[in-house]
This record gives sequence, structure tokens and C-alpha cells, in this order.
Amino acid sequence: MAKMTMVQAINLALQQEMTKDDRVVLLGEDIGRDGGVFRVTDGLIDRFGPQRVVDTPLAESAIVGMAIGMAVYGLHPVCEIQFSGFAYHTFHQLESHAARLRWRSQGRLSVPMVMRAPYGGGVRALEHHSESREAYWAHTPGLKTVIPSGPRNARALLAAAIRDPDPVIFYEAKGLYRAFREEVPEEEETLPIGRPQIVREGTDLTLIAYGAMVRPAMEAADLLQTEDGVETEVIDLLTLSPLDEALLLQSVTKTGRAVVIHEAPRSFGPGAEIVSRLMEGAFYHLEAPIARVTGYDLIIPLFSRERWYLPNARRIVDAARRTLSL
Amino acid sequence: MAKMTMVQAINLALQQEMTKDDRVVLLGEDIGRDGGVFRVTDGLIDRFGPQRVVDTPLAESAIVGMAIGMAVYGLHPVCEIQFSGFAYHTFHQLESHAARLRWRSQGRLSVPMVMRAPYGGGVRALEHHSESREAYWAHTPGLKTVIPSGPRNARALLAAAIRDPDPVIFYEAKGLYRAFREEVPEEEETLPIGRPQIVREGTDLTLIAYGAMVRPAMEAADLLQTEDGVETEVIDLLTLSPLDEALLLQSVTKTGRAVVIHEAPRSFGPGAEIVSRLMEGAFYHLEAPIARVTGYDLIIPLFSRERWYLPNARRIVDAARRTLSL
Amino acid sequence: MPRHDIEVADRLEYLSILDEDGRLDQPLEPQLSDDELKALYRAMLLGRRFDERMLDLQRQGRIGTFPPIKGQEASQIGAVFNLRPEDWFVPAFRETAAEIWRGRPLDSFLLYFNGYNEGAILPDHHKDLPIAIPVGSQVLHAAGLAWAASYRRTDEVVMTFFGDGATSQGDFHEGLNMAAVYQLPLIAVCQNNQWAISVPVEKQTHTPTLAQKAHAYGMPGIRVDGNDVLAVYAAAKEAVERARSGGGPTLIECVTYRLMMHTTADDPRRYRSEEEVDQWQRRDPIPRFAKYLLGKGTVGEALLEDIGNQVMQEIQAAVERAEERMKELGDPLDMFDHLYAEMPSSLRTQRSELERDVAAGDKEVSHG
Amino acid sequence: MPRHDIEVADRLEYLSILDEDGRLDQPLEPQLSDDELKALYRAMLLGRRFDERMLDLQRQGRIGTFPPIKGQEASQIGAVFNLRPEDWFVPAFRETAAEIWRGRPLDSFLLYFNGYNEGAILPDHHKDLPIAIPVGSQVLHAAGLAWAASYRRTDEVVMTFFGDGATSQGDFHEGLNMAAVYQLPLIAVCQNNQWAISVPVEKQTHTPTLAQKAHAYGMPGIRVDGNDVLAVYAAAKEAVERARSGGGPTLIECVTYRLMMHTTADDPRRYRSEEEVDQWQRRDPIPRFAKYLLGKGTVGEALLEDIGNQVMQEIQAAVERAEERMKELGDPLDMFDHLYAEMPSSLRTQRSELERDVAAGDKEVSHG
Ligand SMILES: Cc1ncc(C[n+]2csc(CCOP(=O)(O)OP(=O)(O)O)c2C)c(N)n1
Ligand SMILES: Cc1ncc(C[n+]2csc(CCOP(=O)(O)OP(=O)(O)O)c2C)c(N)n1
Ligand SMILES: [Mg+2]
Ligand SMILES: [Mg+2]
Repeated sequence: MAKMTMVQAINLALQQEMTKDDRVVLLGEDIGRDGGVFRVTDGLIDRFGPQRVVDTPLAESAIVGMAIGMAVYGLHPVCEIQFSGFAYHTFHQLESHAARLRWRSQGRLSVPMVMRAPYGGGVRALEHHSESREAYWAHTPGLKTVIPSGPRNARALLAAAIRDPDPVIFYEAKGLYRAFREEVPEEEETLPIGRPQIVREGTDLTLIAYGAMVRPAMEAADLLQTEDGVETEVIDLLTLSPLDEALLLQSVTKTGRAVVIHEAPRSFGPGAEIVSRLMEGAFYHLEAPIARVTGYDLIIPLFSRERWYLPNARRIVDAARRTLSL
Repeated sequence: MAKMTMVQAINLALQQEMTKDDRVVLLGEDIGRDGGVFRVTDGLIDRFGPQRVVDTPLAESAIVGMAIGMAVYGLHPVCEIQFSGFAYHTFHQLESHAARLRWRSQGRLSVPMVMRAPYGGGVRALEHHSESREAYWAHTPGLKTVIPSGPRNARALLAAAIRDPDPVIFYEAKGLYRAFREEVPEEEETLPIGRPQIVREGTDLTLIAYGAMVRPAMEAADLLQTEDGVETEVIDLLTLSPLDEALLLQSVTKTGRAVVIHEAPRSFGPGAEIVSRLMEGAFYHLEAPIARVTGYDLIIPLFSRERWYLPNARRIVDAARRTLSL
Repeated sequence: MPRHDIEVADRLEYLSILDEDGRLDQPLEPQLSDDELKALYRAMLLGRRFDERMLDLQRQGRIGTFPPIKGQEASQIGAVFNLRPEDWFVPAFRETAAEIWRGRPLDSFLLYFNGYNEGAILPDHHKDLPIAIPVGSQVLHAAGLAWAASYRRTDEVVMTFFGDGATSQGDFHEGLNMAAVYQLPLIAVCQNNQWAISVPVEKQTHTPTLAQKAHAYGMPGIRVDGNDVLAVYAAAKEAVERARSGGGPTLIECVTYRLMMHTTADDPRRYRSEEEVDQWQRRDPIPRFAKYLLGKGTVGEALLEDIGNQVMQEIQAAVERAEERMKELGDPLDMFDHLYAEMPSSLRTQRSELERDVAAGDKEVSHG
Repeated sequence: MPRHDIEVADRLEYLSILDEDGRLDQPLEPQLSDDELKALYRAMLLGRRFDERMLDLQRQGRIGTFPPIKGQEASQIGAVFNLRPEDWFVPAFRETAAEIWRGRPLDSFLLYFNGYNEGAILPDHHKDLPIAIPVGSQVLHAAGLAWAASYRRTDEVVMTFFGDGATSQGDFHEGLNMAAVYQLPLIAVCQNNQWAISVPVEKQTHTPTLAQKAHAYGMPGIRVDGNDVLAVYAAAKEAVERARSGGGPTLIECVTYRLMMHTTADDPRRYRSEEEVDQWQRRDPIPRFAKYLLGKGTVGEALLEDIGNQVMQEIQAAVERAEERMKELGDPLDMFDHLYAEMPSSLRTQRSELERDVAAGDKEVSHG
């Protein structure tokens, strides 16, 4: 078991899936010789050649549109969109075709492809490079939206996504790419798509997060324990959509209180669905309204003000305390 | 006051705004000689000429992208996207530029444009012609999403949208285009953007809907009164985003129960935000969980099965009764 | 030379073989057997008659909106005639004749245009894609298939169709660029039928031809008389051979005409003249080809009539089959099938909701 | 003629005036006054020196990521030099020299690349657009501005810039098509700097030139030595005059080179050779133009040095101004400004939340 960054862990998943299965091919901008702007595909072109690690012209709709054709053919293309802020160009291809071809052909065709893209803030980037708009995909029937929160689950979920028979949007929190290392087993490992995890057990309050927000949620849980003696349960969604609320309901049924956390703008954001599922399934167990700690309904500001936009442990603790005081 | 269909009422708004203000120009596919595939722009090319009613080549990104340039110049372009199912092509232009140029230039520039598009089911159309995906826009900071529910408010809201200094997504329920007529005053009339309306007063239950769903909601309210003696309040959102929840909170504070209705897929859909706002603002007044009656998380089926997908009065009544029984 | 003209390396050609009156340019006549010639004719006629029948059915309210193909049969059949079953065919939405030639059952169209997803199911051996409605989007899928075919070192080629309007879309551009960059075995067939709904091709582009757009990608472009099945066949044959032998993609512009409405929801009298339609009516690809076949002695009048009758019977049988089939279809719960390989829990919950609703609806109907 | 080659009407030309060694093609020499020549030189040098200074600042952590322009000064200045203040300039993100020429204050770049939105505010008289990062997207805004200018019957022209990579994007295609269809006063300047991050232009397109893409739109295309400011000037002058007089759009390909990294986050040694960079270094537009000016007698060495000093002082003053300015900026609550003309109620609520959070954060800092 080696200690890896999330970048290395994702690289490992790609490497292993490609070694095992020649249907797996990568395509995207600058993923070859350059190894991707975040170096996620570093070294893969040397190992697998330019036939399987394909540098494309600068055209996102084409990357995804071609991947759809490749997937229908029987390959398992993994696209890299350089930043999720440029994934909007692919919207019509994903919504109108990737998400629909199985349905349109009534099961005759399928689109086993993955669209990987770095998302979210925290790296002092230029405009369009820090957005968190996973809700667009989550609201799109026919897609799956998977968001890992660290090296080990990133590796395991990406392997599962590549093997998945349906199109998967795989959002990688770029703030986590090199934020910390984790033991990642050399032997293959997958995690089921569609299954949230309890990452810390507690009885008084539930925090629900995913991606880069799991770490501040854990930090907040620590603070709540040491400063307030509150036992906080933390759930890492891992898959945003299709959302399986069973574990969330279980937790909130027990704790009666919850805070949902995401970087995305609040309104019509991912948290709203989680709140609604909890309202529908655990209403009579709720002792206080579920709070949302999220990005504001703004364009995420350029980096000098960014830290005031992104949720952090302090904001989560504040919301938790308010929830607990009700 | 003439009785008009929604198509005629929208046409009237365009006509009057164009007459008054030569900054208003229309562009889109087939909006000229053809008058638009739904005839919304019928006759306008004769009246205002091809310089102001511009048939474009078949390129949605270009329609919106050019409109952005035109708006920055100082015009008030009104784009027609032939069906909202083809609006995804414009996503990157709307998200990355229309919604941001005021912000990006810190108030120096603005993008006073409108993107009109027919959305929703009920007209036995082909694939991609019946979707209801307004949540994509509603989740996009910098845009306004307006959805009228009948001829008179369509006319008044469109006039307001055209005069609005910011980009407005104006979704027109195509099922309403010719569904009924309403008195529409000849003299100018606008309605404020961002202001929901109570369209029926009641004390026992609140139904929240917009667009084509207001009619089945009203029908359901009638049934609930005649069959169950329940006094139902119905709120027509009119503007989905920015969402002003004040009226909703007021109503639910009174009734304690609510059902939210939309055609869009349920998960991560518009209803989730409404539920969340009510949770946040009226939790202690809720006597039952808020229910959602919505499209399923599917591609809307081709028309032979479509009526089973779309919410109708029966489904709303069922949900209301369950809510009332809790 | 500091200031000079740049020559573009790739050729741009025009091709026509059989003129409006069925007169042949002998040296260019393709070498086709009698059986092949008859097959070409039969496929065009089947496309024509089926289209006419669909229009009748639509007018009777027995099917919904659909896009008629009348006038474009030669562009479609001349091109796909060059494909092998192992090749891929990626249509837009107005390639009924070509789809039938590729093996899509007639009844499937009727199901489809009657609002049954089941009509989009293609036969098991089929490698083709179902129709793509978002204009131009399918060009990228075709490029992806072609990329995969060359990755797998097969000699499959991919032929995609699109209209004149589609050439304005970004996806057309991106797809052709990709095909050229990777030298993919792609044949891009543009049916320039002069109109994109109400927009004439002159308002779609400032270029006198669509074929010249090939120069933007460094690939050969050819403009053919799209109502001349022999010219289309010959141009496509060259392109297919080039693609199959690793020579890369080709853009073919078939100059043709949409004789009917855009779809049955459209009224072309709003935007074009009867005279224009009449003019193109005279360039109808089918009588022209019949004249050629008769002149050549490949067929006699009797055989033509025979083919006509066969085609009508085939269509009639299909209509009956479809109408039978539709009686069995339409269970609303089926809408939950085939979105994902495995139904997620949230959809299982929603499916039960629909089940309950169907029960309530049934009750309402029986008690109401 | 049933089979024949089609001629493309629009011209495709190549232009160079001043070669790598500063030797002139006399007959093509543009008529520019001494003041104009000096202005050209000064603008290029200012762009160069400011870029170098930004790189220093970035390496010292005093600004964030930015895209250096070194080597592309002639392509930028030669082109925008033809614009009037009333014209519109629509940059991508690597047009620092051109933006400065157009009047964007130096300090605004430093604010911007230090993460302050305030750096994107352009002076009040400015009609230009701020930088556009999504590649190719701005071509459509330029087309829209040009449409508006012609709707208003002004003689304004619009000049937009983009890279070689941008030519693969759908928006480039759609924008140029629109410009040609409506014969808009648009000058589309492609800075072909050979690379789109790590992708060389040969992998971006199968065509030997980018200028020939003009043929897809029926507009003139010209390829110029983009490191030759006189050639760029002359080509742009023709295009601007054509556009201004109603002659429609032009595509100009400036063949140049990005001598530095893509952005300061990039490491070009991963994908290109030192030799290639060296080769292009020898074609540097600035020494070449200096040689020409010296040879012509427009300037002497002393004046060149003088200009150099002035430029350095201007830069130094701007750095100081920016660093002063930044001390005043950064109130987090400002992030709520300027999203909408009027702040909606939901944002007012969220703003109070941030206010509370800022207070809590301050407390944490002072107590923690
Ligand atoms: C992206 C997109 N925009 C708009 C439409 C609506 N629409 C359907 S067909 C059509 C015209 C297509 O013209 P062309 O490409 O020439 O094909 P034709 O219909 O002539 O076969 C339009 C605008 C669509 N289907 N897809
Ligand atoms: C739509 C989009 N995709 C990807 C990117 C990331 N990106 C920024 S610049 C660039 C390369 C641009 O190449 P080119 O157009 O040649 O311009 P240059 O950088 O050489 O000036 C890429 C891929 C982006 N900004 N926008
Ligand atoms: Mg057409
Ligand atoms: Mg470049």
C-alpha cells in the first residue's frame, strides 16, 4: 500500500483499467505528452501510446460527442474535460445522446463512457476554473454523477465508473488533488456507485457532504465534539445522482438534525434535493429545520475573495450550533 | 380588451415593445417569413422588416452568443430557441457570458437580452420537444428564469423581461400556447419579475405551481373543495429564479401543508428548492411533509405514454389528500 | 514571394451523370449489374411510396408528426448502396429511404412516429444508430464510431447524413475537423435540399457550395446532383473506397430538394413559391432513373409496374403489422425501462408511484 | 461538363513584408509616418516589458496565474493599430499588448491577475470587451457587436482575436458563418502561435493553413507573417477598410509563436523542444522591427533606449499603483455586487449571512 495523492490515485485507476481492458481509451485536451494540466494522466501516453491516450483538438462537444460514438461501438472512453467550467459545451451531447441512447434504442445500445472533470475552488485559479455545478448533471436523467472525496475512494469509484455500463460524470475536486495523501492499495479496488458512506458516527447531528466539503465537515465535527460535546455523524455522498437516500434517512431518523454542505450555489443546488428527500422520508423525526451551508448564489469570486465564498469548518459549526439550539 | 391565446399575447408583447423601442430586435430560426414554428412571431417581419426580425442560420450557440454582443452594444435582443430541448447548445454562452458580463465588468457592461423557448409536454411532439428543464437555468447565478402560466401574464412578463437590464430566460409552456384564451388589454401592461402570485385563496393547503401546471393545480383545488371541502390556496410562481419565497412562506405558515408541482424530473428539480425554502422559513408551521408531484426522473416518454408522465389534477389531488391525512 | 496566392491542395469537384431527362454521360456511367440497378430503383421507390403512405396516415391522424423525404431518395439510396452490412450508418432524421435500405423494418417507423419508443429498436444485427433529431449532433457520433473502427483496425467505414442547415452548427465543424485530423474512415453526406425549414440555403451560408467547406478541414469535397442516383452512387463509391483504404474522410454535397413540407406540422406555402417546387418536381430522381433503366433495357414497363406493386404490398403489410403491434404496446410502466442498465432505488420508488397512479386512473375511468 | 473542378471565388493570400533580418520588401512597405512607426514600436515594447514584469511578479508570488504573450506583440499591435477608438476590440485572453494599446490601464492587469474582479473594469469610454477565457466563445460576441453596428448604420468595425486552438471550436465556425451571412464588419484575427497548450497546430487541424478556413464561409482569408508588424498592419488595414466600407468580414491568420509557457501554471518543456523555441526566438518581432526603424533612420539607438526607459517607468508606476490599490480592495461583501442590476431578496438574505460570517471570522482571528 502506497501513500498517494488523489492525482496519483486517479492515475492508478486509469492505468489499471487500461492494462486490463483495451476497450478503455482516454481522450481530452493536453492529456498526452503534457499529462493533463493537473498531471492526472501523467505517463499514460508512454505506457499505452497515442492510440489510447488521445490528445484532441480544442473542442469539448467533439470530445464528448466522439466518446458517445466510441462507446456505442463498444469501447469504454474516458474523457477529460480540462475544467468543469468548460463542460457546458458538452451539455447537448450528454443530455441529448449519452443519457438517452440506451433508452432511445430500448436497451439495444449503451454508452459506457466517463466524463472526468476537475471542479470546485481552492486553487487560486482564473475565472471559470473554480465552479461547482454538479447539479446540472444530477438533474439529468440517464447520467450518473459521482464525486469522490479523497485518493482512495477516487481510485475505487473511477474504476467502477469505467466499468459501469452507463455514462458517468466524474467530478474531481481540484482542491483535493494534492491536498493530502492516503493509503491506496496496489490491488484493484472498486466502490459501488450509488452508495453513500458514513465516515464518522454520531448521535446528535448529521452532516451531509461530498467532494472537497467532506474535510471541512469532518473538521467541524471535531470542533463540535471538543467544544460543544456534540456527537456528529458525517455522511459522504460519493454518488450525487442517482441519489440513494436510505442511509441519510437512517442517520437523520437517529439524530433529528442535519446540515447539508456543498460549494455549489445554494438555490436549486444539490442540497435542495437532499433536504427534500429528508423532508419526505424523515419529517416526523426532524427536530429542527435542515440547514444548508453552501456557496452563495453568485459567480464564485476571483481568488482574492474566494475563501469567503467557500464553506469552511467555521461556517459549518455555526450552522450546526444554530440547528442544535432550535 | 381582446380574448387572446398565449401565442397571440406573446406576439402582442413583442409587437408593442418593438414599436416603442428600436433597440428591441428578434433573432432565431424560422421566426421571419415563417413566423416561428409556433407562429409566435407571425406578421412581425412584415411590420418591422428583416433587419429587426432576423432569421438566423441553424446555430443556437450563435444565436445566443450574438445576442450577447448585441446586448452589450445596447440593443435588447430577444432570441427564440425553437424548442428548449435545443437550448443546451447555448449553455456555455449563457453561463459563461450572458450571466457574467455585468459582474465581470463590475457593472460597466450589461446584457439585457431575453431567450424565449417553448418547453414542456402535451403537444404530441417528437423526442427532445417536450422537456422541462428550467432548473438548469434557475441554478445559474446571473440569469432570471420567468415562466408565465397564461396569455395575460405571458404578455405582461415578456414586456417586463424585454425591459429588464439583465438576461432573462423566458420559458413558454407550449401546451398552453393555444389551450385557452384570456382577456388581454390592448394598452401596455407589465408584471414585476420575481414576484409570485396567489391565484386562489385558501386556508387548508397550499399548492405551488408554475407554467402549464397552474391549470391542473387549479382544477385540483376545485376538486378538493367540491369533493373534500378543503380550502386550497394556489400560488403561481411566475418567476422561478431569483426565487422570492416570502409569499410562499406566508401561505404555508397559514395552511401548514403544501404540494409543489412541476413537469420537470423530480430529483434536483425546481421543487426541491421550494421545499427547502419552506423548510428553512416555515418549519415550525408545517403539519405534514411537503409533497412533490412532478415528472419522473426519466426522459419524458414519446407521446403515446406522455400523459402518464405529466402531473395532472388527479395526481395532485391524490398527493393533497395524503398530505391532508397526515 | 512576399505576397502571393495560396493554393488549396484538396480538390473540389462537381459531378453529374444522368441529367434531368435521363440522358447519360456515357464515360462516367458506373458499372452496375442489372440486379444492382433494379435494387437501386426498388429502394428509391419503396422510400417514396412509404413516405406517401405515412403522409396519408398522418393526415388521417393515425400517426403523429414526421419529416417527409420526397425528392431525396437518390441522395440517400445512391450513397448507402455503397455500404456493407458491417459498415455504420448514422442518420439525421430525414433518411427514411436509406434507413429502410439498411434494414430498418417499415413498421418500426409507424410505431416510432406514433409515439412508441419501441419503434426505435433496430434489428439485432444492425450496427447503425437511431435517428438523431438535434441538428448536426450525430456527425460527432459518426466520427467516434469511425475512430473506434480504425482503433480496432477493421475496414469498416462510417457514413453519416445531415442537411444543409446542419452545416451551420458547431458540431458539424468539430466533427469534420476531428475526422480530418485523425484521418478517419468517415463519409459525410450533406443532403442539401435547399431548405432548413423556412431558411433557404443562401441564408444559411455565404458560400456558393457546401462542398467547399471541406477546404476548412483539408479533405476532399464533392458536389453532386443529388437527384441523380448514379452520380451520388459514383461519388460515394469513391469516398467509401478512399475511407476503407485509409485515405480519410470526404464531404459529399448532394444537391437535392425537399418536395414536401419540413414536417407534417409545417406549411411551406408560408415561405416558398409553388413555381420553385414545380421546377424541382421536374428534376424528380425517380422518373429520371426509370427512363434510364427503360432506355438501357434493364427493365420494361411491366417489371416497373411489378416492382411498384410489390412495394405497395410490402407497405400495406407493414401498416397492418404496426397497427396490430400497437394494440399490445403502451403500458405506461414501461417508461421506467432502459434508462439505466440497472434501475436505481429512486426510480423504483417512482415506479411504484406511477403504478399507484395507473390504478387510480383506471378506477377513475371505470367509476367515472 | 458533368465532372469538373469547382473554383472557389474568394482569395487566399500570403503576406510578409519585413523578413527575419529586418529586410524590407520595398513595394509592399506601408505608408506610415515616423510617429506612427514609433508608436508601433513603443506599443510592442510596452507589451513585451510588461509581460516580463508580470512573469517576475508571478514568480515572486505577487500575482497569480497569467498567460504570457512574449513573441506575439506584432500580431497584436499590427492589427489593433488600425482601429479607431469607436471601433470594438474583442480579445481572447492573450492580448495584453493589444489591450494596453486600446487603453486598458496596466495596473488593472495586476489587480485582475491577483484575483480582484476590479481589474476587469475598463475605462468608461472603452467600448471593448473584457477578456474571454472560454476558448472561441468571444467570436460570437464580436459578430453580435458587428451586427449591432451595422443595424445602427455606423461605420464601426469589430476586431476579435483568438488562437489556433480556437479554430477547432464550434463557436469559431458559427461566428464566422454568421459574419459572412450578414456581411458583418468583422475582422477575425487568429494568432496562430503554433500551440494550444501542448497541442501543436498540426494536431489541431489537417489543413496546412488556418487562413483557408475562410473558404468555408465565403470570405477572404489571408495568412501573414505574424512576427512582422508591417505585414500584420497591412493585412489588417485592408480588412478594416473592407469591413468599414460594407465589404464584409475577413479572416487573418498571423503566423507567430508563443515563446513562453501557456500560462505560468504550464511547463512547456514537457511537450516541445528548446530548439524549436530557439528557432522562433530568432524571428522575434521586436529586434526585427527595431532594425528596420534604425535602418530607415526613423529612430536612433538613443531614442530606442529612451523609449525603453519610459516604458519601464510606466510599468513601475503601474505596479506601485496596483499594490497601493490592492490594500483598499478585497472587502468580501463586495462579491454580492454587480450580479444583477438590482439585488434580489434571496441575495440580500445571503449577503447578511456572509456579513455574519465575516464578523465571526474576525472574532475568531482576534480571539484565536
Ligand atoms: C439543434 C437543433 N435546432 C433546431 C432544431 C429544429 N429543427 C429540426 S430540423 C430543422 C431544419 C434542419 O435543416 P437541414 O439541416 O437542412 O435538414 P432538413 O430538415 O432540410 O432535412 C430545424 C431547425 C433541431 N432539431 N435541432
Ligand atoms: C472552451 C475551453 N476549453 C478549454 C480551455 C482551457 N484552455 C485555455 S487556453 C487553451 C489553449 C488555447 O489555445 P489557442 O486557441 O491556440 O490560444 P493560445 O493559448 O495559444 O493563445 C486551453 C485548452 C478553455 N479556456 N476554454
Ligand atoms: Mg435542408
Ligand atoms: Mg495557440
